[in-house]
Amino acid sequence: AEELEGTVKIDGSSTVYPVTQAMAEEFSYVNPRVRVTVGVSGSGGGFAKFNIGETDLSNASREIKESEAEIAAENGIEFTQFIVGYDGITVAVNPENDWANDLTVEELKMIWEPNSSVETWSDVRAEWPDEEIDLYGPGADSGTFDYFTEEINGKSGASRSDFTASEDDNVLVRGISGNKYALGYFGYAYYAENSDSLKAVAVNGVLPSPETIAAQEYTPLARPLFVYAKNSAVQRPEVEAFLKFYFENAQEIVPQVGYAPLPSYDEVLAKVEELAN
Amino acid sequence: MADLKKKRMRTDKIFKYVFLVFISLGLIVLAALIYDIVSKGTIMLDWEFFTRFDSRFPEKAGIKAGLYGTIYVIGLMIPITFFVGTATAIYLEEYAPKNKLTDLIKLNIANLAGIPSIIYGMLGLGVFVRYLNMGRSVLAGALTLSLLVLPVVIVSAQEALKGVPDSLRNASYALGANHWHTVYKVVLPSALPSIITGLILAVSRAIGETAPLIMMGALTFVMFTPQGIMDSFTVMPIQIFNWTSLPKVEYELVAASGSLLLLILLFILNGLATFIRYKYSRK
Amino acid sequence: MSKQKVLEIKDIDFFYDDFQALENITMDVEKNKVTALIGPSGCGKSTFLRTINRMNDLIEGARLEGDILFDGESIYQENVDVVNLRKRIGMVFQQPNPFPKSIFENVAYGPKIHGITDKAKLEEIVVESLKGAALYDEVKDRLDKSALSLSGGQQQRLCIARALAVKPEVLLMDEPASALDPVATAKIEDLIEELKNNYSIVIVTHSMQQAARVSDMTGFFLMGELVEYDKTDKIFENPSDQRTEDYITGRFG
Amino acid sequence: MSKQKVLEIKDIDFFYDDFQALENITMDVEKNKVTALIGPSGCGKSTFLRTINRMNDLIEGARLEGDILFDGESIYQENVDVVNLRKRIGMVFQQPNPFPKSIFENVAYGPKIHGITDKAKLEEIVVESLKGAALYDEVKDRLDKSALSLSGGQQQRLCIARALAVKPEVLLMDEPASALDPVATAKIEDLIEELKNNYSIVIVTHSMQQAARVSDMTGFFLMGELVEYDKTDKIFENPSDQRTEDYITGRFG
Amino acid sequence: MSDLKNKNKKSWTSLFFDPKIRYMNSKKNKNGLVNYILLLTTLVSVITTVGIILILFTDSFHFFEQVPVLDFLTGIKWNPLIEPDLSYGVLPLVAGTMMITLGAAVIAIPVGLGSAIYLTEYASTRFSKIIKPIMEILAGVPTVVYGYFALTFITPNVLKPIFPNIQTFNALSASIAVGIMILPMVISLSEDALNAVPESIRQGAYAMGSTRFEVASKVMVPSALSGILSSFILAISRAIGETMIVAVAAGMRPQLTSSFLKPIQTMTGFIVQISLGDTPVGSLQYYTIFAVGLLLFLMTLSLNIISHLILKKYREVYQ
Ligand SMILES: Nc1ncnc2c1ncn2[C@@H]1O[C@H](COP(=O)(O)OP(=O)(O)OP(=O)(O)O)[C@@H](O)[C@H]1O
Ligand SMILES: Nc1ncnc2c1ncn2[C@@H]1O[C@H](COP(=O)(O)OP(=O)(O)OP(=O)(O)O)[C@@H](O)[C@H]1O
Ligand SMILES: [Mg+2]
Ligand SMILES: [Mg+2]
Ligand SMILES: O=P([O-])([O-])[O-]
Repeated sequence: AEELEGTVKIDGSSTVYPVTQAMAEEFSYVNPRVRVTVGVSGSGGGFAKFNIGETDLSNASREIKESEAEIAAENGIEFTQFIVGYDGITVAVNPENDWANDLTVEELKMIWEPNSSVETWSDVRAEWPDEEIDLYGPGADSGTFDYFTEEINGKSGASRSDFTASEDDNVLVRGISGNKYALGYFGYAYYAENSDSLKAVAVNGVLPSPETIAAQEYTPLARPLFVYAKNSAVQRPEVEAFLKFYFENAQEIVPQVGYAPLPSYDEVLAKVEELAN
Repeated sequence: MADLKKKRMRTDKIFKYVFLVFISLGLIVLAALIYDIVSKGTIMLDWEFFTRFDSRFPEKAGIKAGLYGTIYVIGLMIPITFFVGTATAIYLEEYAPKNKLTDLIKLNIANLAGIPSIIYGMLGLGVFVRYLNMGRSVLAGALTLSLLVLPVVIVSAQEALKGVPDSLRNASYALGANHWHTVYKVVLPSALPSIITGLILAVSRAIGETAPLIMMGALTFVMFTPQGIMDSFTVMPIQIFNWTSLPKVEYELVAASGSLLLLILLFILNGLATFIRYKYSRK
Repeated sequence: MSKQKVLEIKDIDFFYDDFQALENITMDVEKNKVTALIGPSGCGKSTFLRTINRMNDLIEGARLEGDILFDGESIYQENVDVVNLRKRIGMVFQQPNPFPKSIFENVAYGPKIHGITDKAKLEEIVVESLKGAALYDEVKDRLDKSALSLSGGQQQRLCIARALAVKPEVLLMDEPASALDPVATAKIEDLIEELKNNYSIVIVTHSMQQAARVSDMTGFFLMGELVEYDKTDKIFENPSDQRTEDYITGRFG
Repeated sequence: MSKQKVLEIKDIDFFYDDFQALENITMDVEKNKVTALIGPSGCGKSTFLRTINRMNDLIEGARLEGDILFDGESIYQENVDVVNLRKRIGMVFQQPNPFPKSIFENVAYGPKIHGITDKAKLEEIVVESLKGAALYDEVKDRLDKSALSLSGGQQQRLCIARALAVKPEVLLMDEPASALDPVATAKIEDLIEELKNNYSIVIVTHSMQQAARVSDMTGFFLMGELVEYDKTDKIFENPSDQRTEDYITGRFG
Repeated sequence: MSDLKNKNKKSWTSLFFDPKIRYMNSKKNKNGLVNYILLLTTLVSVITTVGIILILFTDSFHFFEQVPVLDFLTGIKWNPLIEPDLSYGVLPLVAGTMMITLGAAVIAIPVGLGSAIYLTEYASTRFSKIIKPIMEILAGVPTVVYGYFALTFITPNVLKPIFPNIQTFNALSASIAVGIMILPMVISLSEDALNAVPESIRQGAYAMGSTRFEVASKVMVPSALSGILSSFILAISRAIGETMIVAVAAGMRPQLTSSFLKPIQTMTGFIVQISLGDTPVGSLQYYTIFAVGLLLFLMTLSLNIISHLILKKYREVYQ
């Protein structure tokens, strides 16, 4: 058979990146002549490129915003949303932190809301240490940030601003593992890989784990992860092949990365098939 | 009087040791840096590291894409900077009149050498990627890096040309050579070793440049080597930077292997520059 | 037999910006003779020499008044081809200044830029010029070696060979032996003796002894003026000017 | 009247790595006399001069055998204080080398590093030294101007003044006038004549005339050897060595 | 009659080409084309400058349409991204840049100059010849590597024992790493400057009975001052512009603090943070990086120009 050729350009979320990267890697073993590039620029950054036609697929850890969809429409770009799996945004503290084992959504809101008055741990609960709380979170371009602020603070993108913000989740991991009084949040995969140097905090009494995430128990911070596809691109055989490959293997690879897969990807695959024709 | 003498001698001694400590400090840091990189970098390093693409498994991750990307970008950058840098230096040293305009151009080049590299990244993004529509290609990356190192190359080429004794120029003119002949056949060959040394040092800086390429958007996972200058690419420092931001801790070791490789490349280039310098500095 | 004039210097003044380095110089240079120029440091010998092949053109702010005729034609006309002039009037400098190329390439440089590309022809010229400069036997086995590997005296003879290779009519030499040891100096002086059969030579020297040894005519310069110009014997044995006499006998300099 | 020896050079050999630049030199330098050293280029005159104030110490791979006594004491002992030695044996170089500082600071440099801080005292020394170097009148109104603004001859006298300011006993001069024009040279020579009342002077010169004019004693060097050393008159009128005669009469050099 | 006399006749080419060249060219073979090719390549660097200025000014123009220049320059809170209370006071970033630069300079300048003096005045030439290329390796080490070295080595192994309450990301380790990075440049350029002082001046100083330290401090350094100062200035502008080290090690928290033990953010750190995220083209946030870039550009440019003017005064011309 004729070997498949072409280019698939992907960019976007750092949360979804590990999954897509794994797919790209596996795919390239099967189809060495198809050139798959995966960039990381956060969900927002990804959409920015996607909406002007620079990329074929866009990773996202939140749904596309209306304002973003409008830009896509202006540029004549039609797209389809696919769910890849589920993540649970994990609130983490330093392992030496022996007081904060669980937090309520209200407490999280108290900590993270705009103009929050929480400066020390004792501002959260009086019995906790009177030590300055050192906060870490994803940057404003990140879907994780958007989702977290939406669910916790009630408005996407609204947050206190005096925390260390980074698109690079390892910066957050490093920061939290280096300071006893730190607290931060990021995708579950980063916690799973660094569980030695981090301690996950239960939210409303539930600890994040693939099981609690898949079972929809870890609320409200469990969230779907997406890949957005440009419809016209899916018509290209290499993009179609890549997407098919993606969802045929998602069941296996998504958990490897540390996320929860969908129970079945048949529907998703059918949608790809439909778009391609 | 004798006291004073003693004091002078003592000051002399003290400063000798102070300076010695200073220079040792630099060397110790270098040693620590190399130790750090080598001890971490050799753990996962094997031959396949060079021949494999990146992977989601740290033990399978390789630097092939970055290595090729770096070679492509630098390979394209070298002729550009060599040509433009040398030609500019020749113009400034051998052709330009001594007037305000020339002074201004020289001042401008000196200033460019002090402009932060990230600003060149913004220039590359604005001009090459967006305006000239080259996309995030090898060509755009090479051009951006060329502009970045050009001032350094020009200045060192200027120094090299200044170092060519006038007696050689006079000898050529006295034989009835015209200006260009003199420059091309006499001045340039004499200055070439120094020009190349300067170029190599500039290249070794460009190899490690990360910020302007990130600015341009070259931060990408690729599973292929560039096939042409319009292809997308990644470079070694970006791969290193990327690895350090991945969830698995073992990637820190992979990153160290990458750093080690970069360091070795640097050693080779600097060795080459030193070799050329000493080989041709003997008169 | 009437003497042939190859150069006629006609009342030249020379200025570096405002500084007048030469004043009122008038002299004729005879064909196939060696003309020596002597005088204390800074008196303008080198400046004068460089006016003859217009090397002074290279100096900013330099200015000449008067005229120089070469073979009866002015060399300071608008339409004079300086490149060609320098081809016809060769020059050898104080410090040997071989190009950092091979011995062969050094000598072949001139012919090449003047359009000779034929390999055999080039080779012939190189060999001939090296022989002319009495260097051939010493270097014939290593023509492709760097010229910088030669000794000072050999380098200087190489520079002479290089100048000969473009077949000049006049050879200007600015203290060609001052950087050399006595043995090398003697060789250069012998060479000059030979060369004068085919070339007209003007030589600047700081050594009166050298002038006395090699030249037919001698000019004595002092502070930009040509004090006296005459047969060498006359200058050294019976100068007409008191200043010449003072200089010759070592009262200054 | 018995002559006082200020320096006794005892059978020295000098090497640059493997190259022997001086061989078997023995000579005495007399107090308050001018001793001239002549010889062709590269014969070792400068090398010899620098052994006297141990400037050769600065050259890597340089090595001396033999000994030099200054005021009866060896200067090549382990415990000799080189800094102090150089204070007592001043040096003036071929090329004027003023520091890029003001005229005043140039002359005051030596006294300052040797511990004089009193302003009035410093000023006194500077004026005195400039007068000693016959420069004072020319620069007295611009002592705070950069020394680089002076002419070559003035710069050289400034260097002499700088050397005088530390009150040396011996003054070494390495071709101090070779970069100067005749007028400036004459000034320096007059100055040497004056200085010898208070200093012992050793001067290297490439000009035999100059040696004849200024010196009491002359040494002739050839390829690292001291061929002849005698009263200047004797050397120039009736040398005992054939090589000296050849050199003096210009048979080479 | 002599055209040497008319040598300085004005023509437009004399603006770009030394009139001497005309005299060096034969009637037959002028190689005039070469002249223009060389001139054209020289334009590249001119165009680069123009390009930088154009890009920075046009895109920051959109920013300053919405944010008053004065607020930008004098505001003390930098929060351009996170709602609701966006604020665009650049001072925290400027302060962060200053801290890093100051810290780096405090390390690199004395150590660099001292090392250069050691190499020229104390060490054997062989030692210097070995050291110089080694220093050049230090200069070429990718800054990402320095960044991780600061983060994973300097902070935990060197600084933590001394300052137990130092934070993981802090200004100190980053400024040390930047200092180390610019050190070779200071050493190498200062050494060049010291070597450019004529040997005769150095010998003159020794002949006066100076100790080595006196030669170095009283004669060599003052004589080489302009070169030494320019090495400092180039190193400082490199420190101001350094990006990856601060992005990796200094933290990403724009705050006005005087403590080197806390995280900060620099101007370059901010720019690279945003470009890692790749904020949508056209948004105010996107233009923010150009405003910061413009300020950064103007800062380094004025540093260079001012120093150029000062250095002109110090420059000594030796014969
Ligand atoms: N390029 C120049 N610009 C200005 N003045 C110059 C230049 N070249 C030489 N001079 C001056 O012109 C005068 C004559 O110099 P010239 O080199 O012709 O002397 P010279 O007789 O060759 O001396 P020497 O024997 O030292 O070589 C000197 O006073 C010198 O300082
Ligand atoms: N630093 C050095 N290293 C090696 N050889 C040297 C060094 N300095 C001088 N020489 C050699 O030693 C010999 C004597 O040199 P020196 O400078 O003493 O000669 P000189 O008589 O002063 O000559 P000139 O009249 O040209 O100044 C020469 O052959 C020279 O090449
Ligand atoms: Mg001359
Ligand atoms: Mg000498
Ligand atoms: O990178 P994000 O998944 O947080 O958008």
